Parts: sequence; C-alpha cells; structure tokens
Amino acid sequence: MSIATSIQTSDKPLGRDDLAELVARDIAPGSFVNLGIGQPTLVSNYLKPEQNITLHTENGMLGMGPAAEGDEIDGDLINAGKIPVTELPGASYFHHADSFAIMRGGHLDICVLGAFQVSATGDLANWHTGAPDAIPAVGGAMDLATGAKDVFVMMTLLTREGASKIVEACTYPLTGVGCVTRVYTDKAVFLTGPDGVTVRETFGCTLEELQELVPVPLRSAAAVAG
Amino acid sequence: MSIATSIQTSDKPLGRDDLAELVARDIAPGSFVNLGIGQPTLVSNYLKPEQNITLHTENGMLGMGPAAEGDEIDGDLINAGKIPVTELPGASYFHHADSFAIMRGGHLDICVLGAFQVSATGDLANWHTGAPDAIPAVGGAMDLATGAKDVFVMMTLLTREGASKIVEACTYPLTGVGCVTRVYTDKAVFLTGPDGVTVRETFGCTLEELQELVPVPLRSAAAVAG
Amino acid sequence: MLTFVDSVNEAVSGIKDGSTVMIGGFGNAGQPFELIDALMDCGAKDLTVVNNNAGQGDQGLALLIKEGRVKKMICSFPRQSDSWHFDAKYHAGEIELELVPQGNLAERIRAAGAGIGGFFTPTGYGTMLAEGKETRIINGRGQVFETPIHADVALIKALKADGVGNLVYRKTARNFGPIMAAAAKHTVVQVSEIVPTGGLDPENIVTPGIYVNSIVKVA
Amino acid sequence: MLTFVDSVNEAVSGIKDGSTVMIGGFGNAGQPFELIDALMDCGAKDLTVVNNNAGQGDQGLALLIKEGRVKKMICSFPRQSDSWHFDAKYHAGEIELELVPQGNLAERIRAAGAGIGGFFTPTGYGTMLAEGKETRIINGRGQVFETPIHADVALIKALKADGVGNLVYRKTARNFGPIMAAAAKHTVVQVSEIVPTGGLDPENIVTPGIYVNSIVKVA
Repeated sequence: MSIATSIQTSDKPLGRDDLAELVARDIAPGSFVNLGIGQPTLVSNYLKPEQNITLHTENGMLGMGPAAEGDEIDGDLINAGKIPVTELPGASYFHHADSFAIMRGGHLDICVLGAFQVSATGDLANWHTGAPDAIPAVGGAMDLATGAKDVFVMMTLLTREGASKIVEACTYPLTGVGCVTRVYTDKAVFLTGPDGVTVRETFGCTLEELQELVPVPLRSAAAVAG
Repeated sequence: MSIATSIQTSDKPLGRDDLAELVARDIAPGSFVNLGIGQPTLVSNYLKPEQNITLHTENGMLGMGPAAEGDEIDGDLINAGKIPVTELPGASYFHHADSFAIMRGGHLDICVLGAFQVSATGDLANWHTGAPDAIPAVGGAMDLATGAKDVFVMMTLLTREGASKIVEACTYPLTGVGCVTRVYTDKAVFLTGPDGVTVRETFGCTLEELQELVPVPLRSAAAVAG
Repeated sequence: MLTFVDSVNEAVSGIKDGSTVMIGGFGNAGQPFELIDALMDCGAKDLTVVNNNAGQGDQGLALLIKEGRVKKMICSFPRQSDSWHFDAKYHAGEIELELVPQGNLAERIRAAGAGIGGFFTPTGYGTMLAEGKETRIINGRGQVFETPIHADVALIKALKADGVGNLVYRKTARNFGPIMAAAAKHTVVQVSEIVPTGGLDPENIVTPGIYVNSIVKVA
Repeated sequence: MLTFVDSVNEAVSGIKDGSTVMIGGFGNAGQPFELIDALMDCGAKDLTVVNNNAGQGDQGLALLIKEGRVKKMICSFPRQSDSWHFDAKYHAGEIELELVPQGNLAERIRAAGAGIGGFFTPTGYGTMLAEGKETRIINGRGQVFETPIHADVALIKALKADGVGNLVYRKTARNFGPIMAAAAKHTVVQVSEIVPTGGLDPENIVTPGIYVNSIVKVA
C-alpha cells in the first residue's frame, strides 16, 4: 500500500508530558486501566474526573488514586512501582492471584507500558536487554502484555543512538507476542497488528520523513480510512 | 496373612447413632471435617465442644454450627444438603472456588461419606447406581473423595439383599480411586489401603464370621500390630 | 460499562438465543429468582445454562427447562426429588447434560475468569466422568485435564452494590456469584440494596465492580 | 493445629535446612520483617525462598542471601537498585534463580493451595521464560504449562487474627499473604493485633484459620 496523506497534528515532536496527555485523552470513558512503571505513570496526571477511569495496580487494588503526599503516605498503600498512593471512593483490595486474574482474565481495557522495541506485528520487548551479565527481572510485564484487551506502548521512537525502536522483528528478548495495539512516541502514533503498522498521526514530521526513520512499511491511517 | 485375634468391642451390631458416635470419637481434636449428606451428618450430633472440631460445608463456610431451628432459620445460611444451619463464633464465608480449594487442596483432615461400595484398596463408589435410566448426579462427592487427607465411609456392611458392600472391585461407577482410608459399618470398622483390608474392631461378630460375609481377605489389626 | 437498570426485564433484555447463561445460587441461597423469571419472560431460547442444579419444583430454571428453552445443562447435581421437568426432558432426549463434579465446576468457572487455558485436577480421575478426557500422572497422582467454562451472561444475586458496582454477599448465598461474575462477558446482578460509592469498605469487597455490567434492585 | 507463640524466634524454630520458604510482601508492604529476622537467627540454610523480589538493601531477605543461606530464589523481580547482595551472589554463581512472571508466580502459588496439578496460561508464551516448557495452542492462543509452587513454610504478615486463626489484612499489604498461607504446609503469621474469636466478621475473613498454624503478635 502506498503512502498517501500524512496527518500531522503537531508541528514539533511531543514531550513526555504532552504524550501522556494524548494517551489520557485517548482512553475511553469508564475504562479500567493499568499504567506501567515509569513514563506510563505520567498518564494519570492527565486523566479527567469526567472520564471516570478506574486504575488497577497489580499489587492488589482497583480504584487507585494519585501519589500520596505528606500525611497521606501509608506504607501499606503502594502501587506496583512501590510508590505510596491513595485510595479513591469505590476502591477495593484483593490478593495477588485475584489481582492478576483481573489482568490475565482479559478484564482490563487498557494497559500502558514502556518498551525497548515493538515489532511491526505488535511483539513487545520491554523487560530484558539480553546482555549476558544482566540479571533478568520481569515483574508483571508479561501478564500485562498478554492480559489487557489493548496494550498501549509509550516510548521515544529512537534510541539514543538514533535506531528505531519500531522494528521488523525484536532483537531484545520478547515480553509478549503480537500483543501491542498502539505505540505512542514523540514523533508519531502507530497502530500495530497482524497487518503491520499504520500511522495515525505525526508530530513535527511528515509520513515520508517518518518512513526514513522506521525500517518497516508504514501506512497512513487516512489512506486506510480512505 | 492369617486371621489371628478378633477385637470385638460390642456384642451386637451398631445402630446408626452408635456408629455416628464412634466416628465422632475417632476424630482427632482440632480437626477440620466435612460431613457428607445423609448418615454422615449424624456425626455432628456427637462431636464434643472440647474436641474443637471445625466443620466445613462445601457451599462456602467454615465453622458451621448445628441445624437451625425456629427463628434461627435463614435461607442464606444452609449446608450442602440445603438444610438451614447456624454459624459458630470464628466462622468464615467464601465463594465456591475458594471453598472447593479448601477441599481439593488437601486442607481438610477428614471427610465422612456414605457409600454403595468400597473396594479392598479403598476405591469408592457412592454417586451413581449405573442403572441405564438413572440420571447421574455427582455434586461434590468426587472432590471430597479426592481432596480430604482421610476419607471415612459410613454404611451398613450388607445391602438389603445381603451382599457385602466391601468388595474386591467396585461394580458401581467409581467416585474416586484408592481414596478411602476407613470404613465404619454396623458390623465392623475396616481400614483400607494399598495393602488391602484390616479389621480394627467388630460388633456382634467374630472376625471369622465377618470373613464369611466379606469377599476379600481380612486381617486383624491386632495381628498386624502384633 | 456499568448501568443501573430499573427492572429485571430490562436487565436481561440483551440475552440472545443460543447464549451460554450462568445462573448463581446453591439451592435457594443466592438464586436470582427474579432474574430467572425475567429470562423466562424475555423469550431467549437454545440456551446453555450453567448452574449447580437443573431446576427444582415448578419455578425458575425448572420452568425454563419445561418450556424447552434450555438446550444444554452444565451442572453437578441435576437429579433431585423435585427435578421432574429436567428428568422428563432428559429421558425424552430433549436436553443435553454435561455433568461436572462440583469442585471442577467451580474451578472451571474460576479458570475462565482468570484467563487459564485449562488445568489438571485429581478430581474425577479413574471415573466415568473422566472418560474421553486427557489424563496424566503428576507427582504420582492421576489427574484429568479440565477446561474453562466461559459464559455470555451471568445472572447472580448479591446483598449490596455501591455506585461503581462493587458487591458484597450474604452468608452461604455468596457461593457461585463471585466466580460467575468474573467468567461471563456480561454480568447482571440483582441486589437488595444499592449504597453510595464509598459506602462499602474497600477491604471487604467480594466482587470488584470491574466484573459487573448491570445492576437491578429487587425488593 | 493452631498455636499462638510468644516470640518470632519460637515461631520459626521448626524451619529446617533445605526447606522451601515462602515470604509474603510486595516491596515493604506486607513484608514480615520480624519473622525474616528470626529466620536469619534460627540458622536454617540451603533454603529455597519464594518472594516477589530477592531482597533489598542490607536487611531481611537481602541479609539471608548475603550470608549464603539461600540456595535458590523463586521470584519475579530480583534486580533492583539496592539488590546488591543478590546481584553479587548471582554473578558469583552462588545462588540459583527461577525467574517467574509475577502473575504466574501468584497463580502457581494459588494452584498449590487449591490442589491443581498444573495449568496452561498465555503469559510468557513465545518468550525465553517459556523455553523448555510444554506449550499448546488453546482456542487459537499459545499457552505455557505451569506447575504449582508448594512450600514447607510460609512467613506472612496480617493485620489481625482471631482465636481460631482467621486473618484480615490491610490495604495493599494483603498481596501474597492469602495464597502463600494456602500453599505452605506450615504457615506462620505475624499480626499487629489478636482479637477474641467472634471479633472478626465472618463475611470479611480473608484467610480462614484452616490455613494458619502459628501466630505471633509483633508490636
């Protein structure tokens, strides 16, 4: 399929906060969401009360509120990143198996994760560099990647060395196969799936410029829609 | 092994209540116990408070008390036989999967069940006559038979037709394989296991008389102990 | 999305012919009688029903079976002294029966909600209920492979719901409710009371609202 | 049998060399620090430890690892900024690591308590953590066979116990406590408060006393 129109919605690349705001805006009202450790946590700052989003934390809670401050800090109330958080009205607590059953049973609408690499068909690599001396640590990444109805990735498009993190096939060890549905980057939003990669919008670059950076064929969402 | 001594602890066969009292006396203090529907339920009448036995009912409760009477009757508080029961201090409620996990995970010390037949090696048949037009109904019988640490059976030794219910191999459909550890009958208490059948005590008959009724080789517990 | 509806008829209106419907309850405890009556009224047929029993007397599930609306029952204990409607249909060859040991029934429903593809259990090994099923010996113990039971709809009864659909139950009426809520695509709950959000202690929630789709208060 | 003991040292005194010990907690929440210290004091070695992490800083599990008392860790997230003792032992080849996705860890522990012989899960399929494991496609989805994790002893922390050992927890400190209590042959619990039997609402018990063997109150 040829590259047709490009939908440039910003004239410059998005910063981390702008990207978090965009992800937050894209979450459907009433969704149950798990935000991964790191950059995805920023998304919570931009969720609006009227969106009525319920946050899950895999260490045993639904209805998680913002980070705790001052007197609110309670060592028994933390998120998956081990940061003290708060409890919203309507919250519930459960043990680890019940908590992962929520995730693994397909009940979460969306999880948002960071990534080292995402393949054209939505394979995710986000837990292990594969370096021979690295101590592997996986946490809940594989459960999140496999269990949520939609897996959104947030990352910079390029590594520090300028290589695309969207790749033909992941070279880092996989977290999950064909699980990522959307990739939010500073330069563009990509939709991934069995049919490959579609660009929903670009930030500060044209689709042609984006294609030069990314080693897999890109389609425009506008062209697909057209 | 030859039949040596016979330990006759009663000069006549035991009635249902006497048998229930005997089973109750044999339950170790502090045990967690599930009493099956029918005759086994009688055992609860003879448990002494100082035995500190906790009763489990598979429809979601530990700490079940006696049958409810009068104003105590509450449609939301029933046992596995759908009889209204009561709640003792220290009781707890849980859902069906958690309740069967207690049983299936090997956490119950004893369950007491009725039976059509028990084989020499402890196979149990208690759920289905195998009649071609019978509607099969299994309930929790297979879980109880398989899950409890010890499975006690209570039954009359003989059918109405005079056939032994302790058999070489069950002719009725099985509930569980090699699961029964003890059989309490009106004429004797039998221990069953991989090595066959041992008679612990007889009621109103000698071991020799018992052997004439039962088509599998019987050993005396006294002989085994000796 | 969670909705609070005004009537049991509205609550079950989305149930289609051919659906798999889980119905909570053990004996009368936890049975959502009003929702079952509404299912009767709504006309959906060719149903596969998952319940511990197969109807009793001349009410609820028994009537649904009598009227020929149930194609298949998945249950542990169909035969009761007053299960005459099921008995008749069964003997007439007009209803299919999948008989499941009660613990396997509970665990298979739980597996569906928890995303488990199947599991091995000692229950039923060496019995006719394991015939045709995959078995293996694990740590010296014979075990049977059992698969999850998913449903399109669950009809359950709870004591109270709050504004986000969190549920608490009452005594042994809890039974199949929590696991069926998790196993069904769409869970309909009849409750005795609806309390404001924040009115249930977060430590004591039995079914989190994420598993609940429709709530109707029944007097 | 349930016993109430006076000290954490007495509570862990039965732990033998070579035991598999589950330790509750996620981060600091729910970690039974005092019981871990007592395990350190009791001298048991060649332990297999099941915990979400592999020790942090210079305390608790990290010290147990530093002292060479842990032969093998089963955990989901050993590498942390302050997991230096584990890191050193791992790089020296002096500790074995079984790395398990956190949900598989929880489900495998739950399976042990529930008598499940093993189960299939999509988590980890197609990844290096599934290498060497049995896989199959179920309903179009690749799944990995995972086995239960049993333990000799569980050391957990709860908020309150009553006289028959029923437990309630506090907020996200609940985490692994309930499933570890069910998976271990012998469960030791440190609690903040012991209340008389009848002092906990039967509807709100999280861990029934059947899963609890020793209780010690820690100030």
